[in-house]
Amino acid sequence: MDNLSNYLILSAVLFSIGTIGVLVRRNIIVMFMCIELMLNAVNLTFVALSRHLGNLDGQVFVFFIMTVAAAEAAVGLAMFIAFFNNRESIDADDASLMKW
Amino acid sequence: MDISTIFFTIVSVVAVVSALLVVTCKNPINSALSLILTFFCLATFYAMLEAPFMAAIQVIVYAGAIMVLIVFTIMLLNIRADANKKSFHNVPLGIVVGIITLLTAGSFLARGKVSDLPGQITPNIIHQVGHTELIGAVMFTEFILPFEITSILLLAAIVGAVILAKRNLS
Amino acid sequence: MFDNVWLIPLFPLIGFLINGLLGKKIKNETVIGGIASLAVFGSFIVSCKTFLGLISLPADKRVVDVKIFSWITAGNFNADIAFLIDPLSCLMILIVTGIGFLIHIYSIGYMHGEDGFYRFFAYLNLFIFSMLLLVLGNNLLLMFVGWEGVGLCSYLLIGYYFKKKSAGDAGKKAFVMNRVGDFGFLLGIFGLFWYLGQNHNVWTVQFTELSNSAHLLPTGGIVTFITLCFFLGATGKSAQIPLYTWLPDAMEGPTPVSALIHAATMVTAGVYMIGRMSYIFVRAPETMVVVAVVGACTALFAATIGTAQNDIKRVLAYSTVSQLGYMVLAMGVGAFTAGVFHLMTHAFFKACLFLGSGAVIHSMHGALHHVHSHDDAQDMRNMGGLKKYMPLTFLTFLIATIAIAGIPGFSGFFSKDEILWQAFANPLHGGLNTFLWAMGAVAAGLTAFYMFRLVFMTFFGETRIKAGAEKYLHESPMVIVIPLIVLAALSIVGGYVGIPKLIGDVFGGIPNYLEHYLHPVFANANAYMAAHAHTAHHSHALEWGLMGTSVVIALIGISIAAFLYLVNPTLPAKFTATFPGLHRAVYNKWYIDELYDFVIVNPCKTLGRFLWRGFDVVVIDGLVNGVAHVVMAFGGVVRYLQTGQVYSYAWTMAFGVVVIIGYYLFK
Amino acid sequence: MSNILSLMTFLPIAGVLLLLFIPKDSKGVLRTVAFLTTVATFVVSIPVLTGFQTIADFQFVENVPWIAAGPFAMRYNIGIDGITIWLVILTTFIMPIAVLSTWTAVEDKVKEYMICLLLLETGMLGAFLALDLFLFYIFWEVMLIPMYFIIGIWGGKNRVYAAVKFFIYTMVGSLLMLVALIYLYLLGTKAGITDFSLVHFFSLNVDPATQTWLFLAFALAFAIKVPMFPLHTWLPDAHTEAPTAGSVILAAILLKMGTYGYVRFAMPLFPEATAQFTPLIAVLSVIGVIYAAFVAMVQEDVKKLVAYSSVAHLGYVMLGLFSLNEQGVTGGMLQMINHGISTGALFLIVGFIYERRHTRLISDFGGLAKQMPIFTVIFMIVTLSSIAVPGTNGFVGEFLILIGAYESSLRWYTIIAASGVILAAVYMLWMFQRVMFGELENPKNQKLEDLNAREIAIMVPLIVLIFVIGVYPNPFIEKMTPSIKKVIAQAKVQQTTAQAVSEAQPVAAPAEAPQAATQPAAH
Amino acid sequence: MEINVAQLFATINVATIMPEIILSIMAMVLLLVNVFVPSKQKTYLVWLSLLGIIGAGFSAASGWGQNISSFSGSVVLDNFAIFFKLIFLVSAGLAVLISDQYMERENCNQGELYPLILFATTGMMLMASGTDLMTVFLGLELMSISLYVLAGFNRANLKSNEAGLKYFLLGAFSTGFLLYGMALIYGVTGTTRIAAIASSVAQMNSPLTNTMLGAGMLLIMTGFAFKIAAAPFHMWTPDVYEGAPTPMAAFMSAGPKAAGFAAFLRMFLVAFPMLITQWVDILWVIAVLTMTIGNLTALRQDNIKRMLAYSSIAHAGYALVGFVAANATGTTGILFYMLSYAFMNIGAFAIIVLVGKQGEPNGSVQDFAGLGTKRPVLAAVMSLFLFSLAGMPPTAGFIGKFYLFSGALEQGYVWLAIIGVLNSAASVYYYLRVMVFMYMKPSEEEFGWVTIGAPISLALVVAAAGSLIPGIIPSYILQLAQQAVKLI
Repeated sequence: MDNLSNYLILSAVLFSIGTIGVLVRRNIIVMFMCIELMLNAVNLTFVALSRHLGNLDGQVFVFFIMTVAAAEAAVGLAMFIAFFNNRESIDADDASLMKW
Repeated sequence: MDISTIFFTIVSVVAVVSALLVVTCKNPINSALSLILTFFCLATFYAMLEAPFMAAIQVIVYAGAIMVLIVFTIMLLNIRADANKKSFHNVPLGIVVGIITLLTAGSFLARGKVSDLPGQITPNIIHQVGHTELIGAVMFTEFILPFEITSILLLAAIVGAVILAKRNLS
Repeated sequence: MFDNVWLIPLFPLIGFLINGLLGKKIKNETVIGGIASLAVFGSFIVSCKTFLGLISLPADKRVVDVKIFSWITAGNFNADIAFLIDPLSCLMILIVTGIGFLIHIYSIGYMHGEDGFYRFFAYLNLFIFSMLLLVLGNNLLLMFVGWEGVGLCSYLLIGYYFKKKSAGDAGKKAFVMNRVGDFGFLLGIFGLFWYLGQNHNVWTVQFTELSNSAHLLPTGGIVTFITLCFFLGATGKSAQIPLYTWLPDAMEGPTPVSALIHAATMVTAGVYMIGRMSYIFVRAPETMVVVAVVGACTALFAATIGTAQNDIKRVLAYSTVSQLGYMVLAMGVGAFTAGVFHLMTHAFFKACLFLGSGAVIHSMHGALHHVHSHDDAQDMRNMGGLKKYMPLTFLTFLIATIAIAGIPGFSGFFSKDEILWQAFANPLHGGLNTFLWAMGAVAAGLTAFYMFRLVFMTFFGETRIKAGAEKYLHESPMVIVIPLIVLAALSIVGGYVGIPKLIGDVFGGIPNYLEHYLHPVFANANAYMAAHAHTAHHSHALEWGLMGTSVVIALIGISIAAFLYLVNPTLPAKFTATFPGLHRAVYNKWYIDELYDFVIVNPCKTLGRFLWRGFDVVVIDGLVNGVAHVVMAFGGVVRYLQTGQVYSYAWTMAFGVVVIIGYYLFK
Repeated sequence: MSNILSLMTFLPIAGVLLLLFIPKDSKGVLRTVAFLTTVATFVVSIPVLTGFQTIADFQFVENVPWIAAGPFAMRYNIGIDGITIWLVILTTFIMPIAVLSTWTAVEDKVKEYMICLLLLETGMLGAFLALDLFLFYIFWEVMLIPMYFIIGIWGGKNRVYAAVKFFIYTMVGSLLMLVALIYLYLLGTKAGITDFSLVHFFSLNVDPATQTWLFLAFALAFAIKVPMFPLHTWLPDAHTEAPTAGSVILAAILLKMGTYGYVRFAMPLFPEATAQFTPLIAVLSVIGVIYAAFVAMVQEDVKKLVAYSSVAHLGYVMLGLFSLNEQGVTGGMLQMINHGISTGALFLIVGFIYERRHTRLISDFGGLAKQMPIFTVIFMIVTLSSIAVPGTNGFVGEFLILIGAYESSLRWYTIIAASGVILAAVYMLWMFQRVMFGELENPKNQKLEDLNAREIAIMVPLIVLIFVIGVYPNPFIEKMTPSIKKVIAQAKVQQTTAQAVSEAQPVAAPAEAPQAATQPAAH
Repeated sequence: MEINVAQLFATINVATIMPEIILSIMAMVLLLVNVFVPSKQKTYLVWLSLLGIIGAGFSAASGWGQNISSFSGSVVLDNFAIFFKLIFLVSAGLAVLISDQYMERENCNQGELYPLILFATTGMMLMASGTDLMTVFLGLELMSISLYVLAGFNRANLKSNEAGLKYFLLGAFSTGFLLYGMALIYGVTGTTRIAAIASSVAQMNSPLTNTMLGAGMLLIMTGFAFKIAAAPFHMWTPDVYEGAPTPMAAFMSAGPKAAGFAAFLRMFLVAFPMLITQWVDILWVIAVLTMTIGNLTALRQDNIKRMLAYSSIAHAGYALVGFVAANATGTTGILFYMLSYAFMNIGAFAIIVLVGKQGEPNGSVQDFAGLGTKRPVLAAVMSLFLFSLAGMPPTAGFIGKFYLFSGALEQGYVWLAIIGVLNSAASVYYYLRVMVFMYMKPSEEEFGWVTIGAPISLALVVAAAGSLIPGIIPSYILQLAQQAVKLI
């Protein structure tokens, strides 16, 4: 049980770090990496819980999350490239054409 | 304090530090490399949690595929840390929010209670049958539909990536 | 017997419709005037027939209701179009249609060639119609219809020369002041209807029923309130203080209108109304005091103003106000018969005076017009010595003047003296009586003074008209003169129907016909007064003495006028030079109009402007639009939260999550 | 002809469909079709009037299921009774006049204009006829849309502001009413009510505290529409900007929706709240009467003046309705009709001179009487009707209102309100004088033409009605009486029990008894 | 470990996911067809997709009245899912119909658009019928990823690209929270099946004090709140709608919002009804915030797409009012409202598509000036949509709002209903503003460039009918919606 708590706390820490990253970074790619970090934190939670609960549903979920992460990465990076092509920048703050 | 706890502690520290590095490194490449390190740490945890298959695909998919893609993109775009440009927003407030998030998470984790219904998949069974096989059995029976959905999802992602990234026809 | 009573108002209505709708097409003045006069004459004939019918009935049966149709019915409120035939209304319709007819005839001559000739006669007919409704209506509401109807006609006729701003103003003023009175009248109706209905379950506005239930009313209290409301109505219509100022202005209308409406008939409606409801008024002693005091004050006050006016019609107008004051005074002292008597005689001589002045003005106007002078044809300072140019007019005018001055033998003497005596001897007001009598007597003196001043300035002395114009002065045509003669004759003989008992006894017991005739109408009120007031007994000597005093006072007034304006015409100017302030104040009618402007009219306009610009637009609309603006401004602020920066969006989301979870955890 | 009410209500829609197929350039045809449609609607409404029985029940009822889902059941339930009969007739009567009134003034987008007018007619008729609360609400809101366009597209300089203000102001009120409506229904479902039919709700016992809130919501919506002080500011704007037909309809019919709402819904549904709020409503009505009169007095724009006079008139109507006795309510109902006729006519008159001179400032006129004699006569008559001179319709209504209110507990308010008759004379006659009398100084006014045949034809029916109602109002009153009695009974029944201790005795007892005595006299 | 194939197939009932299958197959066919038919004209793809959508629609509708769980409880075929599927198909169909003309004009008419729309629709349908956290999550991601691409579809256009980017980053960010919530729920209940979660929660001793359960639930709520654009997770909406190709903005405003509600409703009303005290007051606040912020901000918008974006936020708020009520009436209202919203909002966007020029330089409200004169029919139809959005009777928007607010009142949320209607009244202003410009402002514009192709005119007719007819005779649809919500 202690073990589980450790994992949960650890993943919470990682999730928080990921969140901070998304909030404070300006580089889109780094922001995306931080999101990946958040997802990984969730994955860790899932696996730890799955281990604790003694069923594999959580791990299957992690599998799907990874797939989704991959798909997101593909789409996301394509979009970053398009953005860079358009603006010669990868700074999220430059994406402010539309506001108010 | 047994060996696994010590090991867990060490890996945890590495994971957290490398995660922090992801956030703090000005150079995206460094961030990416730190992230890879974090992923490896997580793979280690998965192995410790008796989920070797997860550890494997963590390395293959995340550290291998996704991070390669990211690093590749960074290289492709030839992004360097620009000293003149701010690369951070309000860091102190970010830290505050992060800490609050953490505290909140800690709070609900501490006061919460996970299910303790004993599941069928004990470490024994994993050792007997094999983790990959077990996962496969679940995935292709109970979770066949989500699995199929991922195929469409990936197809959609591929089409989308192509659409977004391909050179203009004109 | 009275089945055809409805014809009385119908004829003028038809006349109005014909002239009003088709008059413009007819064009021929004789036809138009003929139709209008004929309509009134028809009414007069039917009125005579009705009168004869009525006096053929036994005295206690002389109250007849003739219902035409049911007008308004709502719940327990019911008002019919129905006519009340009783001695009072009969007398009134005779006066209205009789004098009305004469004035119609006169107008054919007087209005000759005026723009909108047909319009004038249509209005006149409409007026006669309304006045007949007023006097014939068997319930308060129908009376009110006539009441407002005559006000409306008065408005229309005063504003007849609508191109003149002053005419329009005067018409509006008349209507609005009358409306103030109407407001009181309405409240009176409401109060009476409600009180009797609520407390005694008598839901009615009908006169006969009211009369029958009058005993249910208490003395004073609510009745005082109700009667004061009604009296407010009367002050408006009968031009009493404080609502008299419209009447002098009303002289902007054509002169026949002044004669008919603003002297003979309409303005007496207030008196008529008090008479009609005498049985209610007597039950409110406080109101009676107010009525008497207001009447006496008006009589005196208006007379003072009359002494300094130079416009011939204005003098007559103030004289009218003053005489109306007498009538109201009569009502206030419970001398209802005397009031009605004076109403009648006043109708004769004042109509005669107005028509005579009209003839003078007409002649002056023509003469001045010939010499292209813009001198005022109504200003007495431009007249003088007219008697040799217009002898008949002068004669009739003089007779009427003598009548109004209260010289014995003429009609005015009988009625006025009766009022003064009653003011002195009535059982209602105790110590106040002397004052009432004194004011009346002084007013009588002033009346004699200013009326003869008028006569002297107009007809005597040297001709002051612009040189060369005098040869165009001429006697008026017969259509104008004949009514004058008839009215002058009535001014003499009209008084003999109501010879006071005192004098009658001297001449072998000639009865007071009028008092007998009107007795059923005022029986209710008189019975109440007899029962509730202590009648003091006065000696005949005293009565003779007072009568003599008033005659003497009148003679003094005439003498002063003669002295100042015949013997020593330069004296008045010296007098005004000596007391410029007094003269100015009197000449400017004691600045009452200005006072009203200052106290009521201007504050109202200012208030209106403030309420509009200040309150409606700024506060209310400002509030409404303010809410909208605040919402919009808020929208303007909120939209800037949407910075367009991804990180700020992420921040918001993170905050949202933290707050939600935090609230959940720590609530 | 059991569907005659539906036929009447939706006939204008048929006209709209017809208009859609007419090319937009053939303006004459468009106008004629629209006019004929409104006339046809009027013709259809005549059998309703003649077949109307003088009883309190709803007649010509059509009642079919419409929506049923969840806890709600709405029915297409329409019918007519004494309260609505004259309002409906007034609507069908005014509409042809309205169409005629802007025959030449509207040259732009004639097709859309006519469509809006016809849609508006359907909305108004539906709102008057609906006996289902939900259906009423639908029509109530539907009316807004065409009116919004009429003001906004064909209006004056400041039309957009006025149109939007009109729309949103009304909308705020009616949406709150919607909440109350739903709440009421949900209360009803607990008491076994199964659909929105109005009659069910009359017997519903709502506890007084709830009544207070529900009444406030209803009253707010209606008060905005009436409009009552201090919610009236949209009206002058809307009136000033709207084209003539818009103003006419707005004044003649739309404002009546508010007062009608009180009689039909707010008062009978919430008798105790009505009793509770009567003083407030009376105060506001009286303030409205006096206040609007003062403001009207200093207006520079004729139309605005007339608009404020509307506020004053409707203050009287409200006072009459809340006196809750037969005279008062009858007067209020009659005055609704009267105001429709007289103020409608006033707006038409303003429209006539505006069409000629394109200004409405009083100072631009003066002396028109010389130039336009027929116009003068008509204007005069309508003015007199507006200031309630006896013999015209306005007098009958105002008198009944005041006497009714005086009899009720609103005595002191009545006395103040009655002084409004003075002020009305002041502002109307002053305006009349400044516009019509005096010298014809402005050279532009010297070429004015008198009314043409079309304009006279528009005015004559109104003038006739002014006198008919003024001289012989009883036929109008009689048709309403049974329904008015019923409304009073509904709106008062609990009130008397609530206050039985103190006041009920003298008020209630004589109210019934003498009716038998006076009733036969009416026939 | 042996896998018993027979047993496996016994749990599978393909009929339950037939519409999804049809759509995805059609999407793949379109991908291939697009490659092999070398036509610059893509209209045929429109009709083909429409064919697929209609086929899927029939397939979905034919299952009405059943309640079949399949794939070991991963999905369910019930009326609720079917109703929502029809909403998605309506939005997809309308979006497809209005896309061709727009894409042609904007020079980005690539055939992949249609498969992506179909994929997104498939994802939504899975969200609606998914009864497993994984199915829901994957459906959501399938939808989202397709939408990211669709938002940034016109990649050469800076705004479109930026829209895609923002949507992507924030969407992924919110996914993190959603997943964390799901993980917590998994931890507390030991399962990912919604039904099992429900029974597990029901069996718990003290579900109300288990903070992990509550936090997980609320994190899931934030994830869905992002998808339905509820405050404070709405920030992406205006930027994305403004930047995305107009037909896609239309699609996003209708379909995914409904899909978010579908999953949200099923999750919370099936799995967490016990915890209603914990989520309802938060949802109350969110509903009020969403309505108010959406409406207030929309008041000050000139860009019409942006304005409609804010309005769509407000509409999510109205729908949340029904959610807060959480009773049959309120949820019926949500279903009905989402359907009518699809019609009216896509209809309004269709008009924007028509009126716009290339690159949309005339995207502001002011540029609609004179439309009422020059293009009366278009303006009239636009007015209909706007009135419906404003909730004026007799349009579908009114009936929808009526049920939503009724639901709240039925549950005693009087203030919520009052705030709702006041918001509704405020919203009237900005809808009217468009009409003010269309009808009441003069303009020199002749709108000569406005050509109405066959697909878009079909879309307009359908949208107009869908906005008006349910407003006049709503019974049938309401009853269907009612049957649909009975099962959750």
